[in-house]
Amino acid sequence: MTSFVFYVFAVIAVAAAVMCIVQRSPVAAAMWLVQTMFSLAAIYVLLGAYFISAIQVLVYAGAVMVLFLFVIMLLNLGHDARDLRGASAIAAGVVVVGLLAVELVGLWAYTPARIAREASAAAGPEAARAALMAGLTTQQETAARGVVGGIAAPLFQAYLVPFEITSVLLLVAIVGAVVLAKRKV
Amino acid sequence: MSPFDLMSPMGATMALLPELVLTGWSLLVLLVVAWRHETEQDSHLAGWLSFLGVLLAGATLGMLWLGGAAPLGPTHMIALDAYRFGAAALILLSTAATILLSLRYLDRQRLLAPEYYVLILLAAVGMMLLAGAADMIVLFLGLEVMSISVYVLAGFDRFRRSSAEAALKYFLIGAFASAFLLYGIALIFGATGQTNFTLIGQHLGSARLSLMAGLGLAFILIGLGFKVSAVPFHMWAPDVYDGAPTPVTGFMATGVKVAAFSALVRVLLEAFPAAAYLWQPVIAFLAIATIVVGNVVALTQQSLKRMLAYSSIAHAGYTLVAVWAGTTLGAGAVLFYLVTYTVTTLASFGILASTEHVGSRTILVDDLEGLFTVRPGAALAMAICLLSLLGFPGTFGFIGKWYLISAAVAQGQYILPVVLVLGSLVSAGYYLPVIMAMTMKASRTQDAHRQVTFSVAARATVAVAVAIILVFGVWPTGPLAVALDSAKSLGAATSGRR
Amino acid sequence: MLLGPALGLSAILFTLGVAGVLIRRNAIVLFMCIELMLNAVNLAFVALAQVYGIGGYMMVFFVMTVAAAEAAVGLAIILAVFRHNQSIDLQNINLLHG
Amino acid sequence: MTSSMPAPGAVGLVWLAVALPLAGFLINGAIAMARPRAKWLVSLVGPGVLLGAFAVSLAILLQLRQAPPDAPYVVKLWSWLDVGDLKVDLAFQVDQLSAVMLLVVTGVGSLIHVFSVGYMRDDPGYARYFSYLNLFIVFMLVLVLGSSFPVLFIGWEGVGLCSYLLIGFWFGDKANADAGKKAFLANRVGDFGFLVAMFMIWHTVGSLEFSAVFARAPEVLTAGAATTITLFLLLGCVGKSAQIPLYVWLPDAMAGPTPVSALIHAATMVTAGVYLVSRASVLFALAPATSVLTAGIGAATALFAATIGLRQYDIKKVLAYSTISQLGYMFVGVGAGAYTAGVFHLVTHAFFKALLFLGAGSVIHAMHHAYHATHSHEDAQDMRNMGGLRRYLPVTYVLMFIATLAIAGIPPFAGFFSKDEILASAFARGREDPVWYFFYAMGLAAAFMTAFYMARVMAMTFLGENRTGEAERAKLHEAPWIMTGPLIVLGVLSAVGGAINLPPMFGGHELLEHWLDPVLAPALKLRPLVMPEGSTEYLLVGAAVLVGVVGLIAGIRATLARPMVPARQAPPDVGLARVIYRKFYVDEIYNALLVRPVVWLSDKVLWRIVDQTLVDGLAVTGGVRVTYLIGRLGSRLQNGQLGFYAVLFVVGVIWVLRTIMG
Amino acid sequence: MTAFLASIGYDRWILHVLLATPLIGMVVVIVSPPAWARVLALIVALFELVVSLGLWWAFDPSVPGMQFVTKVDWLPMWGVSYYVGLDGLTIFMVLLSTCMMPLLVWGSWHQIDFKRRGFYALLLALKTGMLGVFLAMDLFLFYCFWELLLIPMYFLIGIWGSSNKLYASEKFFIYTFSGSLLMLVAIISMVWIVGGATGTYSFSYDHLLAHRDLLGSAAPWLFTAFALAFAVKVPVFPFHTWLPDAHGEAPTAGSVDLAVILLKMGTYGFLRFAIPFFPAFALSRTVSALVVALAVTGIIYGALVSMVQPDLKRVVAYSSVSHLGFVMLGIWAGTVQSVQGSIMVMIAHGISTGALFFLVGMLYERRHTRLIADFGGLAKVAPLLATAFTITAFSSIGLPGLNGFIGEFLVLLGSFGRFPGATIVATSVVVFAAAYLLWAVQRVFFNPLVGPENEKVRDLNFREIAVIAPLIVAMVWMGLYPQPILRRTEAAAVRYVETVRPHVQPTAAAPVVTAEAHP
Repeated sequence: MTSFVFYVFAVIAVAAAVMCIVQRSPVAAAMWLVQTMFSLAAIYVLLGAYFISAIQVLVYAGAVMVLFLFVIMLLNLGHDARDLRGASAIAAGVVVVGLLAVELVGLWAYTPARIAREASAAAGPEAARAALMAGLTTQQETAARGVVGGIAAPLFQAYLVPFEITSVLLLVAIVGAVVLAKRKV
Repeated sequence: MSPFDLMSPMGATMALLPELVLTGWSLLVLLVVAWRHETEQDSHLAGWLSFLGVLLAGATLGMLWLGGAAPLGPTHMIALDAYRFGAAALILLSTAATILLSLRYLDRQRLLAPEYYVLILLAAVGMMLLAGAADMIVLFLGLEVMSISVYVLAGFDRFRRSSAEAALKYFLIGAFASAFLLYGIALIFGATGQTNFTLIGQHLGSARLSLMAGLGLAFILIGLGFKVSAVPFHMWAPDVYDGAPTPVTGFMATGVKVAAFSALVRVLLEAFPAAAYLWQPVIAFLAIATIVVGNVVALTQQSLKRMLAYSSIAHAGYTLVAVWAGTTLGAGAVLFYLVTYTVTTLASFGILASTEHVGSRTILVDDLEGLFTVRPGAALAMAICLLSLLGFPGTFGFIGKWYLISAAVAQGQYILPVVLVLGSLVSAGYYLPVIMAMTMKASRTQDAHRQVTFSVAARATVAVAVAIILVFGVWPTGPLAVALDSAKSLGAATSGRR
Repeated sequence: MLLGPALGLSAILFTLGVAGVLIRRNAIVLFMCIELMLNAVNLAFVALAQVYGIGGYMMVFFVMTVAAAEAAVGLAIILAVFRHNQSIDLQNINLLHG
Repeated sequence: MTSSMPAPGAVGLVWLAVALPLAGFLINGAIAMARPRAKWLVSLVGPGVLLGAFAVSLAILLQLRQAPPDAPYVVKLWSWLDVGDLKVDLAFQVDQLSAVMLLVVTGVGSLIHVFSVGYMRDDPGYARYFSYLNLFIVFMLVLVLGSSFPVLFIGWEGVGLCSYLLIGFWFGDKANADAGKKAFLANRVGDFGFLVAMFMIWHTVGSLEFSAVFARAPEVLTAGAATTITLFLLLGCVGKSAQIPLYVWLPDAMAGPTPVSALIHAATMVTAGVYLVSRASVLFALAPATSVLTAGIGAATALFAATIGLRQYDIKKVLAYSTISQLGYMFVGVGAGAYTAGVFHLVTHAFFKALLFLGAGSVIHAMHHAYHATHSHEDAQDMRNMGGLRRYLPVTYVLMFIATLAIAGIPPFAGFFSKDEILASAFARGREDPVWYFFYAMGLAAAFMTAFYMARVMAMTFLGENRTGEAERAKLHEAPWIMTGPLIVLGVLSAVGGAINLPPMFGGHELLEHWLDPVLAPALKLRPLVMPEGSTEYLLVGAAVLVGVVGLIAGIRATLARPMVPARQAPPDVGLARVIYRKFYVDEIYNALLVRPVVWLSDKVLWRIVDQTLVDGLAVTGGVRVTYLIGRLGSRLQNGQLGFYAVLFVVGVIWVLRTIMG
Repeated sequence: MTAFLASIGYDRWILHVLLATPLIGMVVVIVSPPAWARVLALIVALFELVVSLGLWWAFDPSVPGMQFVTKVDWLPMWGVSYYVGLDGLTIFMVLLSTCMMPLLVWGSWHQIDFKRRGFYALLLALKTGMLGVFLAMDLFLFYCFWELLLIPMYFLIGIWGSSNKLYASEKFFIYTFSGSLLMLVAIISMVWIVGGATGTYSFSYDHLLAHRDLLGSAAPWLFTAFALAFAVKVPVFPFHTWLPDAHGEAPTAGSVDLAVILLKMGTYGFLRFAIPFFPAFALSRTVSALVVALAVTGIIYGALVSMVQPDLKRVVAYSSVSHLGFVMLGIWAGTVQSVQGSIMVMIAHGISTGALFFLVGMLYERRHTRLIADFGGLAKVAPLLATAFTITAFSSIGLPGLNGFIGEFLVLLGSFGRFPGATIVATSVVVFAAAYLLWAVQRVFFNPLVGPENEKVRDLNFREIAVIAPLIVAMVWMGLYPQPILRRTEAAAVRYVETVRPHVQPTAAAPVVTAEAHP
């Protein structure tokens, strides 16, 4: 059942992504992208990441994409026939992307068992087991402290440094956006 | 200094003191800027204040470095070793020089937005984090902090279309590359369950890499290869370097590269030491392609700035030769070469920045004709810089190249050194015409170069750089020792290899 | 656990993002394709979090932050370019070349 | 073998014979540079040093005569080249042969110096002239005195240098400068042979000192080695002594002042080849094949040059070809192993040819002055402009007549004895190999022609009607005493010079033969001299005299039979006469076959094609250009299109993936 | 004299003084007023000359190895030291260099009329570089000096050269740079290979020479890299095309320095490094054959091409190709005579070609042309100039009694046993050498004096005589009494010969001459 739902959303996500990259109108492309993001949010739920699913909808589909749409509207970008590259460029793009896909296709075959096998082959069974235990621990944590609580604790303890860095990142983004946007030519 | 427990907030704070000081200082500057952002004086105030901040950060860095700061237990998120300090010091040097060189440049180009300096400082924070990252997360975030700042800096010249174009190109392709890097991090995480370099290294062990780990390694190489502008991921570099304001170009060519190379070396040596058999061929080909393309295309450039852009690509190729070695010696060579390269490149971009004036078209090589007669000091300094870039004995650059070649040769590698020197040969073909134009040709117009003026700060910066080039070119013992000691601190992963 | 399919979907979406970057000329749409790639990576992290736990979720957070920051700055840059060019068609943005 | 003790008496002062002319060179050279008009000092120093050297030579000769040494004296000045096992001292070897040469060089040299004082009196380059002449004597003495091949080579090349300078003495005229260069180059071809011979000698014998080489050579040299060495040596001799095929420089060398022609290109330098063969007689004796070739070249040259001499109008050209021809005789002599005969002819030839040249100089001097006085631009050397000069230059006429008789081989004049000895020795070799008879016949034919062309010269110059021109005729007069004096001395020597080696047949004691015996004995031991017996000898003498007399008479009659006109009015020669007049077009052939191809090759092929096109153009500039082209291509790829950059980026991605995963 | 020198500790400081004085002089010249530049340079040059003359006596000819040695750590972590010394191979290069220096300054006195400070400063810097190349016994140091030379020369040609100076200077730089870059890799590789095997990483010459056997299979590659660097500098055909341009366009001082010292660095490199390090490969049959073939080709080719040059300076330049071919031949023949001869050719070529360049420079100052066709008959108006030129030309031709002969004779004599055919071919150049120089002399100084410019040419003045006269004296002295020089170079030559002897391939005896009893 889970996998059936997964595949339904997967197909929607892929189809929406395809539409996004071939749609000539920027607004339509953006809407298709939002569609993909929603599908992904659904898949996150299937994968047990409820909180992530929520912020996917809030931050990505909500905030970020709105910003995109806002800019598209601001620039009054219409339906432009030239938005896609020429046929040869598209062909080249498809070819290289095809080759890229060929390299990546092997990822489909991954199962937790295979990961466990490879990990123990590389780092020895002890280390592998320790690494794989982490997933279980997280589930227990989540069960014990709630969806947000399971994430919050590590965020302010083990991941404190990156978390602080994100603040700097946002500061940079603010300053940068302001600097770029506030000036008139 | 007792070791820091990086897991504790206190320890992490101490370990990140330079970055924190710089961040805090940038907030302070931002505050000042909020009130004072109109005149040249305001701009200068922000600049000097930022310079002070860099000095402060440098002081704390020195404190950590000289105090022998070391982590208690395994590293966590941020490295605490001499290699990080060395790279950070170099980044601060580059930052300080960029600030000094920008002071008058911004006036001349009427870019009176003091936020410039805030962005410079924040970019430096990002660079330092990137260079010092011991964890993929910090690596990625540091890279983004740096990149986003630099995107903005590249587009900072609002009067020029080319500046905006440079920013757009840099941003789009940079984000594109970041996605690859991120995907690589994801796959490595998938293969090991870790993001810490050392732990990744331990988990990967010395077995053959699994599919996922291999893909991860490849994508990480690509992501970092983009940042060091290795061919074929370099295409953005000439355009962006060309379009960005000249001091920013200097900053990009030095600070960004220092950070990216340090990160690359650290990732390869700490996370993938046993996979050298996989990444060495890639690095080797990247090095060859970078050296060849950088040099050969530089040969045909008319614009001085663009020529220097290609030349900086070529230098990335040289540096990759030592990265290839994957040894302590190689790491030391990378760091050392980055020092020589940074000093020289900053000085040359500084001189270039001083020869530009508002509204002028791109500076062509021919525009320097007769510079020696009018501004002998500038011409001489430029000539020395170019010779150092060429790797001429008696200059810092020569010692650096010597070190690079040694690192490769020590591993029994001869092809890369040969490509390196052949690349240097080609580079003579574009460095020399500049020297020739400055010293051997007569200026075309009576009052050529009269507008070329150097602020005291720029003059001092260039003079110091040239002095470093010459003094360390003859007596490099100090920096050599520092570079080698720093490389040794890269640690356990490199054991067993000279 | 839906590990393989999720990773596969992630790969497909990533590849589609790359394809979008290669075939589009509009800077904003191109940027959206990059966002798609980041989403694909997020999916991979979430999928892997099933095995490795919290680390994957953490990465997703940070990636989202980065994406937001990039969006802010990126769109500002696009605006700046638009002001100069009255267009964000990348084919017209080639002042710098050679 | 080498007496390393300090040489006694006059021999020990042999360096003085060299040093005096050297001092003269330096003084005259300094004067030439600083005060070219100070002629009196030059006139004093120039001939003075020569006379001093002559005195030293005479003293040495007397000392050797009084106390003949059993080994040559070697006077070491200093160590020149001492490298590894190569040891060459700058040393002079004094023995009977070098003593003779010393005397000839300084003696004839002195006379010519004295003559020059008069001849060159009005020349602006007077001091320069004497400095060159002194320098020549220095090198000539080094040549004859050198105790080893390299030292001899110093002189050998040095005389070539002086010859170059003196031929081109009036360098303002391109022809003169050309002639000097040509002489030097032709000599250099010979020097190449000399050098290679030296290398071979050193690598086979292990020394370059004469005494050591000649002592060891018979033991260590195979016939093949000796032949090769001597062939290369012979090349050197052929160059210096103007034999076929390298003779072409000598006629042109007449561009120099006439006393120079007398000294360098008749009496001394050109005989160096003969001297060298005699000096290296041991080596040549070891290589009979080379000896035959030597004689063959000599005979051919003698005949060939004499033929050309028949139809020349320039008085000096005739004498030049005559010199070549006479040198050919000497080669026949030394080739036949009759080294004494060769040296004998060398000496007598020095007397009579110097006399002929100086006499010609006297004639030219007179002609030149005559034309100069009337501002006429006629050729003062063309015999067609002369005629009947015996009335105006009686002394010269008489003396030149003696010389003509000497060169024509009329007894009892000097040339008769020496030439006869050479021909006899060649004839006698006929018993070993019939080819020698052929050489003899060529020699005899050449002797006839010699008599003929000399008679022609005398007839055209001194006999018949004068063709100089009305106005000029009045200005013709005999040379001053300073010029005629040396002529008289040489006349006497030409007349009685044969006495120094008068054969027993004529009641003599073969003085020279005995004198040179210590030097030549080793060679003669290896290859004994063959001489014809009594009756044959008389026959040969008879034939030689007959040929000479007939030739003289025929020459005079044939010349005077036809009316002659001055050169300006003379019709050009036609047919064979023209071919001979143009010297069988040898110069033109050399030019077309050797000189032009080499210059063409150097210019068009080596420089333009190899250097500029292939190396510099294709390899160097081409490499640079290709690099630039690649660069331009790369620059073209950098087209500013972000989409394209992304494509390349992804291509790179795939490439990295393939490298790592593949 | 020796005692006096010992009493002042001459052998301890002389080399450092020689190296440092020009550098100090350079700084002084730069900071002084332009008008003083030439005087200061002359003072420095004369000081250098006087000081260096002591070497003549202080040098001990019986010692085959290095003298005046100093070794101080420079970059100890890399095994680099300041290691200088002098032996028979180099003493005359050093003396030649110091002796030439005052003449260069003196000869440029009026010729250089702008940017004087720069000119003399570079000239002095060049001097340090040249001396350093010959004195350095540490390969790192050697390489530094080797490359450093390029810069002053590059500027000398590029700033003070004649019409086509830019092309010539860049060509010079890139050409020679290309050769030496591979040597850089080779040097580093050698140190690492030897270091890896012995545990001692050192750039010292002795260390590397002592362990040359460890280089093993890398030797061919390393040799090739070294050889390329040196071959370009020599220059060996076909790497010579930079030379005519550089010589032709350089100012007189530059041409002279090029001829006197720079070209010798290449042959010196072969003698000191390329062959002693890799004797087995360098002297193998194939390599010998190739080098000798190139050397002989160069000898003949240089002479022939020289003959048809329209530009007087290029005539001399190509003649250098020819002369240096002799040096190569002699070095490869590896006999005492040939090696001594090579050294002699190096010295003699320096003096006579240097003098020729001076003279051509003087002609150029008078007529502002170097095209032979523009001259003619100058001997009439400038007899001293003509005489000096002729003497020098004959020295260059190799007239016995002048210096050119000694070297060529010894080289050919020594090489004949090893390469008879090649030697004979090389000997034939005596004809062509005479041809190109005499032809040039004739067209410049002889022939009719035409053209008002030529008639107005003045003769040498006192300054010019002072420049040329010492050189002519040296030519005669070396030609007649070379023994003092030969004696001082002998020990080093013998050492070289002994170093390479085990590797000399036995060759067939001369095809026609068989040596039976060689004493």
